[in-house]
Amino acid sequence: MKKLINDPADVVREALQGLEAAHADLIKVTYDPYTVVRADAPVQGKVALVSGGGSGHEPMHGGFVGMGMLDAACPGEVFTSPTPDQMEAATKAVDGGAGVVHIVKNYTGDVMNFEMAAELCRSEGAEVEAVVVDDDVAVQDSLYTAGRRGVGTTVLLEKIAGAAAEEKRPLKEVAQIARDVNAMGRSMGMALTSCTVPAAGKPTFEIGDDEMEIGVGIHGEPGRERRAFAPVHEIVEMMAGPIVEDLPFSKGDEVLAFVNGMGGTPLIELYVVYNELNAFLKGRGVTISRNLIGSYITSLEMAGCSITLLKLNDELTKLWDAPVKTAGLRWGV
Amino acid sequence: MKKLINDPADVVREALQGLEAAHADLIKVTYDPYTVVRADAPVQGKVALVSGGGSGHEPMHGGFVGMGMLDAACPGEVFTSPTPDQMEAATKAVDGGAGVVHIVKNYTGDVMNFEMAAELCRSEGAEVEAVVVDDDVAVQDSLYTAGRRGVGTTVLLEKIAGAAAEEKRPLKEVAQIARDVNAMGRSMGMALTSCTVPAAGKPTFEIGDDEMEIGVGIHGEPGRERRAFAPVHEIVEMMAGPIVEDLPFSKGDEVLAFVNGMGGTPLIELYVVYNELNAFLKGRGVTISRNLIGSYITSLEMAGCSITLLKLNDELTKLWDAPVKTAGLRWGV
Amino acid sequence: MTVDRDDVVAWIRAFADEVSARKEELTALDSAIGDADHGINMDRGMQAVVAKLEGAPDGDIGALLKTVGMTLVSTVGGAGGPLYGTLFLQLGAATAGKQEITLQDWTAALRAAVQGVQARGKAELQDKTMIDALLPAVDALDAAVADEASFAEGLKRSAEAAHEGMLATIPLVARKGRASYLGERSAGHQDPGATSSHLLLDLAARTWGDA
Amino acid sequence: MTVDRDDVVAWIRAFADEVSARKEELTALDSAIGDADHGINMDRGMQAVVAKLEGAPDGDIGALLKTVGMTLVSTVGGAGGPLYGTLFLQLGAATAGKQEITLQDWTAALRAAVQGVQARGKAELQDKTMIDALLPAVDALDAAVADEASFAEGLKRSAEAAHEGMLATIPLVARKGRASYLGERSAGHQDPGATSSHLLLDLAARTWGDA
Ligand SMILES: Nc1ncnc2c1ncn2[C@@H]1O[C@H](COP(=O)(O)OP(=O)(O)O)[C@@H](O)[C@H]1O
Ligand SMILES: Nc1ncnc2c1ncn2[C@@H]1O[C@H](COP(=O)(O)OP(=O)(O)O)[C@@H](O)[C@H]1O
Ligand SMILES: [Mg+2]
Ligand SMILES: [Mg+2]
Ligand SMILES: [Mg+2]
Ligand SMILES: [Mg+2]
Repeated sequence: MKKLINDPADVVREALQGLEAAHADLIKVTYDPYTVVRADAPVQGKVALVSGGGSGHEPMHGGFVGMGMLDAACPGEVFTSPTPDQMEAATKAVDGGAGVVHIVKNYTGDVMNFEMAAELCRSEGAEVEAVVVDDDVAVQDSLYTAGRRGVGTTVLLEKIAGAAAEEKRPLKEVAQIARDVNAMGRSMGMALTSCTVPAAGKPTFEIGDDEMEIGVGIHGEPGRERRAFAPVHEIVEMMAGPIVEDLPFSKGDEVLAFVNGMGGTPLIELYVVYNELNAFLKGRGVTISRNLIGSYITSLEMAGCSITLLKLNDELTKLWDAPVKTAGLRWGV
Repeated sequence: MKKLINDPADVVREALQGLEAAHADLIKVTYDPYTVVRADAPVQGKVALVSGGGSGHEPMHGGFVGMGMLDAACPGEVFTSPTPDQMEAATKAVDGGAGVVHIVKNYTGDVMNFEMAAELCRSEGAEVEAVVVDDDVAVQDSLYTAGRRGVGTTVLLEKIAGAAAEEKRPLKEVAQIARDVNAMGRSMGMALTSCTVPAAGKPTFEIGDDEMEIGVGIHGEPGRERRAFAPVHEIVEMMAGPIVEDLPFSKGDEVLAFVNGMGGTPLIELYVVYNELNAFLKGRGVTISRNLIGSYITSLEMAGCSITLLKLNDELTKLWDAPVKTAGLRWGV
Repeated sequence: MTVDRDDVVAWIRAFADEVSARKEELTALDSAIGDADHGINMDRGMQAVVAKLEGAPDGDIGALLKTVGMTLVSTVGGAGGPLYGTLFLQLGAATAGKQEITLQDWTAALRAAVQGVQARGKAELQDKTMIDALLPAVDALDAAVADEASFAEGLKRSAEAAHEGMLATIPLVARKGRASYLGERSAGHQDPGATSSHLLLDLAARTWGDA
Repeated sequence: MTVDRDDVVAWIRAFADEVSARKEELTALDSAIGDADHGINMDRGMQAVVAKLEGAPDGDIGALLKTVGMTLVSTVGGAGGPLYGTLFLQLGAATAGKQEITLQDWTAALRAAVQGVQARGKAELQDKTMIDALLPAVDALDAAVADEASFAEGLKRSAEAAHEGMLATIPLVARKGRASYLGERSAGHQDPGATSSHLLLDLAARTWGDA
């Protein structure tokens, strides 16, 4: 395992120290327990957004803390959901009296830890709404299972709900907007290579030089199927096809297209993917009216990409365009 | 070779088509010859900045075209400097009557092609100033050679000179500011893995699971030395040491620290690198007053990083902070 | 024959040691159908528990087990944290104030604890989770109590039941947890959580074997 | 004995074919001390040249070579583009208006062309560049002219000189181009540009051998 790290046990802490040193204007970091909190928190009278999850997905979530997006993030160990005490501390630190939204990616661990945290916070009088993100169409017959995973839509949801909160909208409304984004967003990922969890020291899965994993999760969880490597033209069809079928898009729809890199794939390839996706959607009469291209929800150094499509309406578009100032996303200010 | 591409021969064109489709608000793209031009070009009365180089370094340079940075970029084939006709077309497209600065990374090919282009443009009456970037301290006894390579400082130079041009400063002054940035900036890179040129189909160099390349170039050129893989703490010393020695920093100096990913290295590792760099500089009484962390000048999918330090003064800091609106760098607007 | 606080501490330590020793094995199982961290997470948590036990003031068994649960909740993370945390918190609640426990106490406590884990995780038998190791073990304990078997005998039977339950997860298609994302592809792999749960009960049998 | 326009076209095509055939080889040499694209660049350029020649109106040798140079400048890129572009542009200037050329013409033209390459690239002998293959070849041609050798004989000697010059680059430490960044580490590798330049002159000898 070759990584730019010291002791694998220290990766998360040292990365947080780097984040703190680099962005003191945006965030504060606590180390026991780990939290990344907006520098000006709590913002009185504003609904606060708290998210969190395992580390290894940077810039998500710590890089999304700041004006117009998250109020706090709870980084867990690599690929391991954070613990209730982190979420409780973060919730207390950002609660500005208007309530707190917990943004939870749908993984058993994340859901259970956030549940325990919400129980704790409520028992101490905090108003907490939990929103679960489950947008991964790679997971099939999710009826009898833990359901779909939360992936790319999370980034878009945190930006859009963050803008709504910044407008001082009430708790129920912010939570509803977040749920709308989840309802309108679908994602699918793929991997060319595995990632290596630092503490594990070896690749999470084996994959041949002529293979790819379609429907992979952001933790290197095996996906829908192992297939022979193919040109990106076909790969985009394998990903975008199930997405548009799952959330029936109709001619004339406007979408936000998010082409995400998994961590080891360079931008030049993501633009080639975007070019194919653009052609694919044109062919179905769907217009991309907003886009995001880059590595925003990563899986350590995994090579691959994911595609997220979010069906837009004027409200969501306006909130997407609103100013945001975080380490990972920044515009309008 | 597993990449998200179709035919290797089409990578550059398809990536440009993706860039054009995604950022029509910022740029225009021409395909014969390849140029990426600011959407509102030519800006009358403003000095125009034209850069260019081989592709495979995205977002550099096409991703830096826009308000406050470049007026045009000339993308060559992967790792191959562009040709004079591209530079001539770009120069003509952006010349707003106040002159044009050619920003040239110091590689024999880039220098000679830009020279031929400048000769052509001048012969047709354009006012062209060429600025050569040569900041790579990995290249030693550069006296009798082609000199040092142009690497990380290029990104900072394009941002800062772009801000100066946006202020409508005269040609000579913009060119001088660009040269000042080059004089005050130093870089060094390292690689954990090789990159693979699509058309070549196999890795540019072999490297063992326990080895790293210190001083590597952004085209996978072998660097100063092949060493045993080490903890990032030592790696940062190997890179930052030569940099601070080369451009004597003195106690109390303020620098812009740029930690760059080579394309295959995820953000979490770059923050660990930044944390080490911050400690290294603190130890020498040097203060990081600005920073940039991310993959901005890449080497395809190579894993590794580079460190660039730019000695700041009030003028350079002010220009760095000025608004910029490009696909790759965006703030203040 | 009963188990006292020192026996419980010995059992916790033995589990911590075994988890350290089998860290790679548990993580390998998790990398096949999960995210390659179960061994790492449980080890981090149990090491924290052992550290906590050092300074812990003497008290009853319930207080001790509650401390274990709290520590796991705040150090393990993932699914394992809330689940094992809940398991120990419930064991603690069921043994509150006790200085020593009988086979009946242990059976009732484990029953309550496993119900707590199910309340938290919503898993049923055959969902390919730790429940598949835990539930059969509780049933085996009930049977042992009915047979008026010795504590040692009851522990032995529960460990065997957990072992069978663990092996029985191999052919199953997961319906809960990360493995469920794999659908059919989760079949043919032993569940990591069922494996660590079997270890826990097996060590109870081995540590308290002469109880 | 002279070389006419058709002979020149044949030579250009032969070079294009050889570059295609040796593309990997040239690129491999460049990956050792450069950036792994010399073969790819030269092949892209020469294919463009061949395509250009199809439609090219008949004209004199100078016009033909000028077209080749212009095409290379706008399609090869890198260092190879301006250098080979300049080489052919200068060959064209020196043979402007000619329908056929003698050994003397060729010698004078190549001398001027190599000087043009040096003016553009500032490389001297022993800098480990294409100059190390080109300059000795020109000197060999001069000697052949002095000896009143045949065109064929002159071409043979220049190709041999280029071959020796190419091999002589192996031990050299590069002082120009990308390879110079390697310092000492550039020694022990044959220079890709010198290799393609040798090919160019070797094919002149082979194609015009019976001139
Ligand atoms: N809903 C659930 N109920 C009971 N046990 C579960 C549930 N979900 C997962 N598990 C158990 O947790 C184990 C995985 O634990 P761990 O790897 O630590 O958490 P994570 O899956 O979050 O990485 C699985 O092997 C399974 O036995
Ligand atoms: N200054 C120079 N003068 C003459 N030839 C040079 C010079 N610099 C480089 N070369 C030649 O160019 C060759 C490399 O060409 P190529 O790989 O196409 O360009 P690049 O180095 O830009 O990738 C080298 O092998 C060398 O022979
Ligand atoms: Mg996990
Ligand atoms: Mg090149
Ligand atoms: Mg796991
Ligand atoms: Mg080259």
